[in-house]
Amino acid sequence: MINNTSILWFILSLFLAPLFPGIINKVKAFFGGKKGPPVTQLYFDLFKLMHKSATYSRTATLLTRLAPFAIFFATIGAGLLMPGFFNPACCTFSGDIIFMAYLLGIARFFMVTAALDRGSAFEGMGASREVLYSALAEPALFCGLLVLIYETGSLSISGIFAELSPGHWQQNPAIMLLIAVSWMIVLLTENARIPVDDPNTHLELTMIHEVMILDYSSKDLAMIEYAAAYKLWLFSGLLVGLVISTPAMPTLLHFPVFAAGMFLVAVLIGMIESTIARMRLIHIPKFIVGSGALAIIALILKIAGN
Amino acid sequence: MNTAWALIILPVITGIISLFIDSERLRKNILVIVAFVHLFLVIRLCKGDAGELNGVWLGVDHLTRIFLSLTSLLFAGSAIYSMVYLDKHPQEDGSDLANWQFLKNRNAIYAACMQLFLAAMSLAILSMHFGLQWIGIEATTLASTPLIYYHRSRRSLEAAWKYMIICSVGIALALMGVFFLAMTATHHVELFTPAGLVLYAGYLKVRWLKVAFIFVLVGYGTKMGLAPMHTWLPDAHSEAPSPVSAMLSGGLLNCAFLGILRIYQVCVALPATAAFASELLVIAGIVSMGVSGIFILHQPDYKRMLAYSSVEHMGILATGIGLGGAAIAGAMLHAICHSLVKSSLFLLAGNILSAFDTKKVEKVTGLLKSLPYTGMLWLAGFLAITGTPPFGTFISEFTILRAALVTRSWYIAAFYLLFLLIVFIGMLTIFMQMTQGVQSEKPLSSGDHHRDDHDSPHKHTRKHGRHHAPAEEHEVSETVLQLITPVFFLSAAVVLGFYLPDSFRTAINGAATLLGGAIL
Amino acid sequence: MQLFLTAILIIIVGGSFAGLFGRMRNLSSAIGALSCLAGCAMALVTVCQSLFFASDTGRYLLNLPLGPATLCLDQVSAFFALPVILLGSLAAIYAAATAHYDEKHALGSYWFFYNLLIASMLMLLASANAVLFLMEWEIMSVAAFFLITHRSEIGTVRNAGWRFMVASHIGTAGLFILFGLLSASAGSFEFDQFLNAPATYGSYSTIFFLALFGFGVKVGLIPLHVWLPDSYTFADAHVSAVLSGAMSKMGFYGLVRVMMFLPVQQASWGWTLLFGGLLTGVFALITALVQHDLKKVIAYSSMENAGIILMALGCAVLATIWKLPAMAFAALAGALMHILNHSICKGLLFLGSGAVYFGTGTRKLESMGGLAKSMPFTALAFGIGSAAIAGLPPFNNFVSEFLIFLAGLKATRLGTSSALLLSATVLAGLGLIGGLAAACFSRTFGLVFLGAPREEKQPPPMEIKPLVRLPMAILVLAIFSVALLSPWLLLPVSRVVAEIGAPAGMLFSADDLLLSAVPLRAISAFSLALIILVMLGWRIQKSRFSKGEVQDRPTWDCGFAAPNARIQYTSSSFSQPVSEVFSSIVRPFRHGEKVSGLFPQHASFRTEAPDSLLRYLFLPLFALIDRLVVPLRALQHGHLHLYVGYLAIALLALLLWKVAVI
Amino acid sequence: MNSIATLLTLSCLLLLGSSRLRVAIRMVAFQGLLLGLLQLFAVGPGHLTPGLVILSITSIVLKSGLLPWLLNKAMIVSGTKREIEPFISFGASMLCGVFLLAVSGWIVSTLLETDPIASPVALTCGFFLVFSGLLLLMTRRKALTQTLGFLVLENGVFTTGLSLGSEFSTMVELGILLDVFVGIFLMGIMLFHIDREFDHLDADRFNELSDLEIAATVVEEADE
Repeated sequence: MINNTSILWFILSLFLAPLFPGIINKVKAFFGGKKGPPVTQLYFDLFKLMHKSATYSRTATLLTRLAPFAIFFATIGAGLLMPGFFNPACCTFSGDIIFMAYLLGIARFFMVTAALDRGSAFEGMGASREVLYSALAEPALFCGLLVLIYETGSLSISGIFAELSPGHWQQNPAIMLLIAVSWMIVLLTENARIPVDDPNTHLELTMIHEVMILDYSSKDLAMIEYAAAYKLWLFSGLLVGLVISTPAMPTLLHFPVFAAGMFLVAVLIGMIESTIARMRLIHIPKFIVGSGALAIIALILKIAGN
Repeated sequence: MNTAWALIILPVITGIISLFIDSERLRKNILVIVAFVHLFLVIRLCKGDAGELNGVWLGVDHLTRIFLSLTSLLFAGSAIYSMVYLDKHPQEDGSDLANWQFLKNRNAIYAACMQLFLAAMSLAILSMHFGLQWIGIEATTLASTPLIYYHRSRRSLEAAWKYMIICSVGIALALMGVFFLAMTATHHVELFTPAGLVLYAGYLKVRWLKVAFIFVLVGYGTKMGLAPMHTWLPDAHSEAPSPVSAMLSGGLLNCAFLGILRIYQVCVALPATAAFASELLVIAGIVSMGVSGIFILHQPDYKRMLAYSSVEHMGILATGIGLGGAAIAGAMLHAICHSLVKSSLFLLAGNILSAFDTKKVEKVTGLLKSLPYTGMLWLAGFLAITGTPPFGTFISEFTILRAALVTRSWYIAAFYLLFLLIVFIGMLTIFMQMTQGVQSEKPLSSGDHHRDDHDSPHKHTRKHGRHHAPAEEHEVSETVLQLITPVFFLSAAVVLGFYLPDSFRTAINGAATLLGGAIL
Repeated sequence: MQLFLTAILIIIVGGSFAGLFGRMRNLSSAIGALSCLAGCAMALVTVCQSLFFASDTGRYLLNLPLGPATLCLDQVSAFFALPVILLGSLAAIYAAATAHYDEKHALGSYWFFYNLLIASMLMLLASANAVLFLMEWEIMSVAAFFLITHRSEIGTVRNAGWRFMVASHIGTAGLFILFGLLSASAGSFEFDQFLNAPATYGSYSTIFFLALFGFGVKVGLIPLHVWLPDSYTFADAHVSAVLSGAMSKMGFYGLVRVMMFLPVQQASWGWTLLFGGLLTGVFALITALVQHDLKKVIAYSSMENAGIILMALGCAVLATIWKLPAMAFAALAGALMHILNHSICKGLLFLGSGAVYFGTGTRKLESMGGLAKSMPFTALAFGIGSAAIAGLPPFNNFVSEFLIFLAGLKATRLGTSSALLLSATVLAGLGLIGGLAAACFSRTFGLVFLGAPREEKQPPPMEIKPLVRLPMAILVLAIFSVALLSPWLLLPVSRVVAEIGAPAGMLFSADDLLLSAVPLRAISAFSLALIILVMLGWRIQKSRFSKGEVQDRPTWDCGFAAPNARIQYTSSSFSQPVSEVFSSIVRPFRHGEKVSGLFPQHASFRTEAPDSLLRYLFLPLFALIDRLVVPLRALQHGHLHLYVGYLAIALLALLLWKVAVI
Repeated sequence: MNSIATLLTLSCLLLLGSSRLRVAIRMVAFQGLLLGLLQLFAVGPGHLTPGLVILSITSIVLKSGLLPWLLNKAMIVSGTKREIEPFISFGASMLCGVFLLAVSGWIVSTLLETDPIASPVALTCGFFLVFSGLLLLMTRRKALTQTLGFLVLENGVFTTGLSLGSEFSTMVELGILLDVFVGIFLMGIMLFHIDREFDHLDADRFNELSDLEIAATVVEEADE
């Protein structure tokens, strides 16, 4: 059903999303001993890009023009299903996280086909890696979700986060921790962060996510950049909802606590990116399947538990 | 009863007469006329009064109705076909055999022996007296041996010789069986016929009946082509001219099968021998299906493949009868369908042979393009012989399988299906290779006589009337006469698949009750 | 029911007339196509009557040799008739429209067998008698065999036809035993007698596993799938559309029908279906990802979707055992919807691949690319089809996959460990299958239509005629209509589900229906919003903001001196990561020379991955049988006296065995 | 009855041992003669019906007259005088003959436990003749000797028939006799053809028709 109070939070999340990469870069710069770009750098970029005119490759077809819109609106649609600021999501129904995952899937499908559309070697490379890694990552996400459903008994993500309480963490800390770690790895894979993919490398042969949007310009690039930032926001929202489970919190505290949680996640990602070097490509599938294994271990513990 | 005797004597007389007629055309016409007269008489006989006209010697009951009408129909079909076949192999003019060989002209022998063959088969089917039936079946062997040796080639001679020796030995053993059977009939029995013996079943000596059944099974089993005794069948059927092998497969095997059924009729009357006989029949059936499966896989010669498929189908019949219950009615239906389909397949093989002049499967490809009608019928025949639905064989094979399942004989059902599958795969490979693919070029049809590819030149060089005319490439067209019979038989098989006319149903059910089975 | 039978009659008669006029190509195509369309339309009337207005369509008696056979069209067969009618008619239009492309082959036999195939499928659905069912089943296989081997002068086509016929015959052997046992214990051949048949001849499990084996061959269950990729690849495009869209669904129809006969279900069935389906799906997708033939990829994907449907059926069986009506409803509705959705998408994809074949003359992914510019409509249709088949949201497959997910989620209600295992398999399995399917079809669509053409084609590919586009357009329409109207489609489907569940004692209350309907309403709303927004945004951007756009620059190539089409990612390179990860399953062949010398002249690299199960299981098995049979052939050695010896031995053996016993 | 049966068994043993065809044919003629007489004695001197007399005369005329003449003619035309090294040596076949006699004795004794018949000796002789006929057919090379073997087999069957006392009406007996005669007559004609075709009478060299050479062609996997 639709709960209209969350629409305000949803709009707020739309505005706050670009802030997230800014914080990560700021943390990385701090670790690197540099001043680094201002936190609101992405806003400036988006504003700049919106006013530029686009150039397209000769081999590009209609799909290249259509893809950014699909990516943008699909990701926003996924946001509608995501509970933010400890409020239920705009639209909740049983199995909505599956719909969210598949909405991100359609976004990825358009990203990959657009990459192949322009007929460049690098983009095909990025596309083939992207599809494989995301295919391997999905089972982990779902297994973690399954354990939570089993814990809380509700079938929709908002219900789960509402039911989650510190009690669950005390009862079986191991399971919750395993899920958190596996979801963290899924986050890093899906949003092309360091161990899997380096967002600000300039070596096309090594990129995965960035190379697919190599040929975009102006408004298309803006939309895709924003969608990427929003996707990062979604996954970190998932993580925050899982870790900070506070049913009895007064509504006043919702915003500050959630914002603090998101900040902490951003810092965590920044720290990971500055401390770990990027993994070799052949090890990445093992790394992702490893995260799946963590989730399955949590599942087995749960089965053995009851 | 006189129509029955007429059925037998008429072909004998016309056979002997046509031996001495010289004009080719007249002889062929006689052959066809006799065939249709015989068919008309048979239909009149079968339509006759419902009661069994069981005289001492000849009698008509449901079994005879089925097999006699079948044989007569097949003979009519192959008579029509042989009109065309004989044109393709004109008369040998004067051969330099030793003066012993007063019969010079092989087409004359062909026509005569075909009619004698028909007479012998009618005798074998109509006769109720076991001794008379033995004479009939022995006469069929004698009449069919010269037919197999029609082509006068080394291979056909070898085939005829083997056929002669093995079948005669088999039938001699069957005669011993008949004597033992006579031994079982104590003084009470006055009529030495199946009905007579069944009447006094209580008084029969069980032990001698079992021994008699063993000898008859081995004896007539040889003629019928059951497994260990089937060795003559592939050679005889592949070397004989096509109409003859059609008659052999369609008609002769059924007569031998009838021989076994007659004594099975007696065995079923006594519970002790019933189990004994059906167990033996089932074993023989399954073994022959297995043996035929082995030889059909990768068989290079398509006529031999058809012969082995006859062995397999005789195996199916034997299994059907052995299983009892509804399977017996299924076996009867299967006998009808098998004869129709197998004879049309052999006639089609004759068409292919006369067009491509080789029996090798890999030399004949793209049949659908070179001989479209024969190709289509050839495929339809394949579907029929492997028991795919639109044809009647599917109904009978399914009934037999169901009976095996009902009697909880799992192994038999398993082997039955396994061997059916192996034969299907073997035949599928062969038929696909022949009908599909690129059209293989037809050799220049020399047309003088059937030359098999590895047939060594005769010792005496044959004096040819004319030296080879400059080989002009004339397209061998498919004449209508060649195709009428297969088309008619195959369509009959399709009709049987969908609708069973009442006369057929009563005949099949009557035969099943005779043999102690349930109706369809 | 009379209307349905006259429809079938029209199709058959039309087919045979088309067969007669084989020489005149256009005439025979016209007769064949029109009769097929007319028949399908009339059949559709009856189907709609039974499906949407739930009116009983009566019974009809057919007099067969083994007793009268009843024909009746209940809800389940009506539902399964939908794909047959839809694809049958559209493929007929497609075939008639593309008849002129290939002059070599006479169309007479083609149309006869095509109409026979459609008619036998419709008859199969209507038959409520074991013998008639078996007859129609084999006629369907035979007709399909002749359609597959239509171009029989090519060696691989014959090979595919041979493998198809052997596999379907083995399957039918299983069905022979199945219906033999059922009719033995029920005493008659009628389906309604089978319902309450005692398990006297073989327990329910044997009957179930026989059905799974017999119908699994046609459906493409993992070890029995060997014939499927080749047959769909080497048949004509519209034929493989009908085969994969309609014929394989007959396998599911049979399986569902037999499961309706069995009053009590066992857990082992559910688990076999579930894990069999999962294995089939994953194996199919991994092999599909490394294939280089367009139609083979699509063929493997029909196997994958069969796997998903089997998983759904497995969930349904387990749900009935665990007495969870909500889960059973979601699973069965998901399975039925997936059957319908899959036939729509698969039909579209195969017709698209046919159009590509007519355009470029080849099926090799290595030599395609950049077709979107020359064939825009096909590109659009194929794009929508591939996105739909991958199960992505705005399209129809996602709806049914979501229902199956829902069934998996609802299993957690039970709380037992096996329930958790089930939902884990469903979630993880379907998740993996969804991901791999998206990968496989983005790759296929990208390689064929996008980028620059990898090989120059003479003559350059042109778009197909408008008449050929009609079936594809209708299918695209069907995709969107099912996707957006899914909550309302759930009503007829729920009636069918109720009918399936009835014998097993599953009663579905209104709120079970609601439990599935609510998410579907949300999903269709979201899909509609997504489509409208994307269209709107693109329209606005195109009209108002695109004044400075430039379209003449080459793609960013990192300053490479002479970029050409060959530097694009080919199918081998795209599938290299996957074949790396799953190399143990796929075992690809690697052909390619090493790069050598200071200034390497020429190097090439190609991977090839024929079906590993076929290569390592069936071919060695068949070779073994041949080797076993050869020594036995010495029996027929030609020596006469040994033949007489056989006779003597047989006689003595029987005498000694039996005489001693007497 | 018994004396004729023993004479028959002796002649058959001799036949098994003899290597020269001329002797063999004469032995078979002698057996035909004995068989005709046996028909007369089987019924006992009392009730000799005219039909029975005609039957025995015709069988004597055919079996010891016409057929041996035909076989002699065939032997002369084909020029084969002696049976050269059959598959088992003559001494060994004699031994086999004796063994077969023992086996038929055992079979007859087991069969006759419940219901005795007139002359068990004749029955054993019948079985023995059948088995030795089969032995001849299996072990000899020459087609001519195989025909002789078949003849011995026929005689064996007739003796069992007579010993069991199961006689049908004369018309049927005549029919059986006629069939057997025509059968052997046909074999004789075919002997001439074989001689003309193959210019030898070795039956074991007849093995052109066989299925040995079918190569196990594995269904090859050809991908285009």
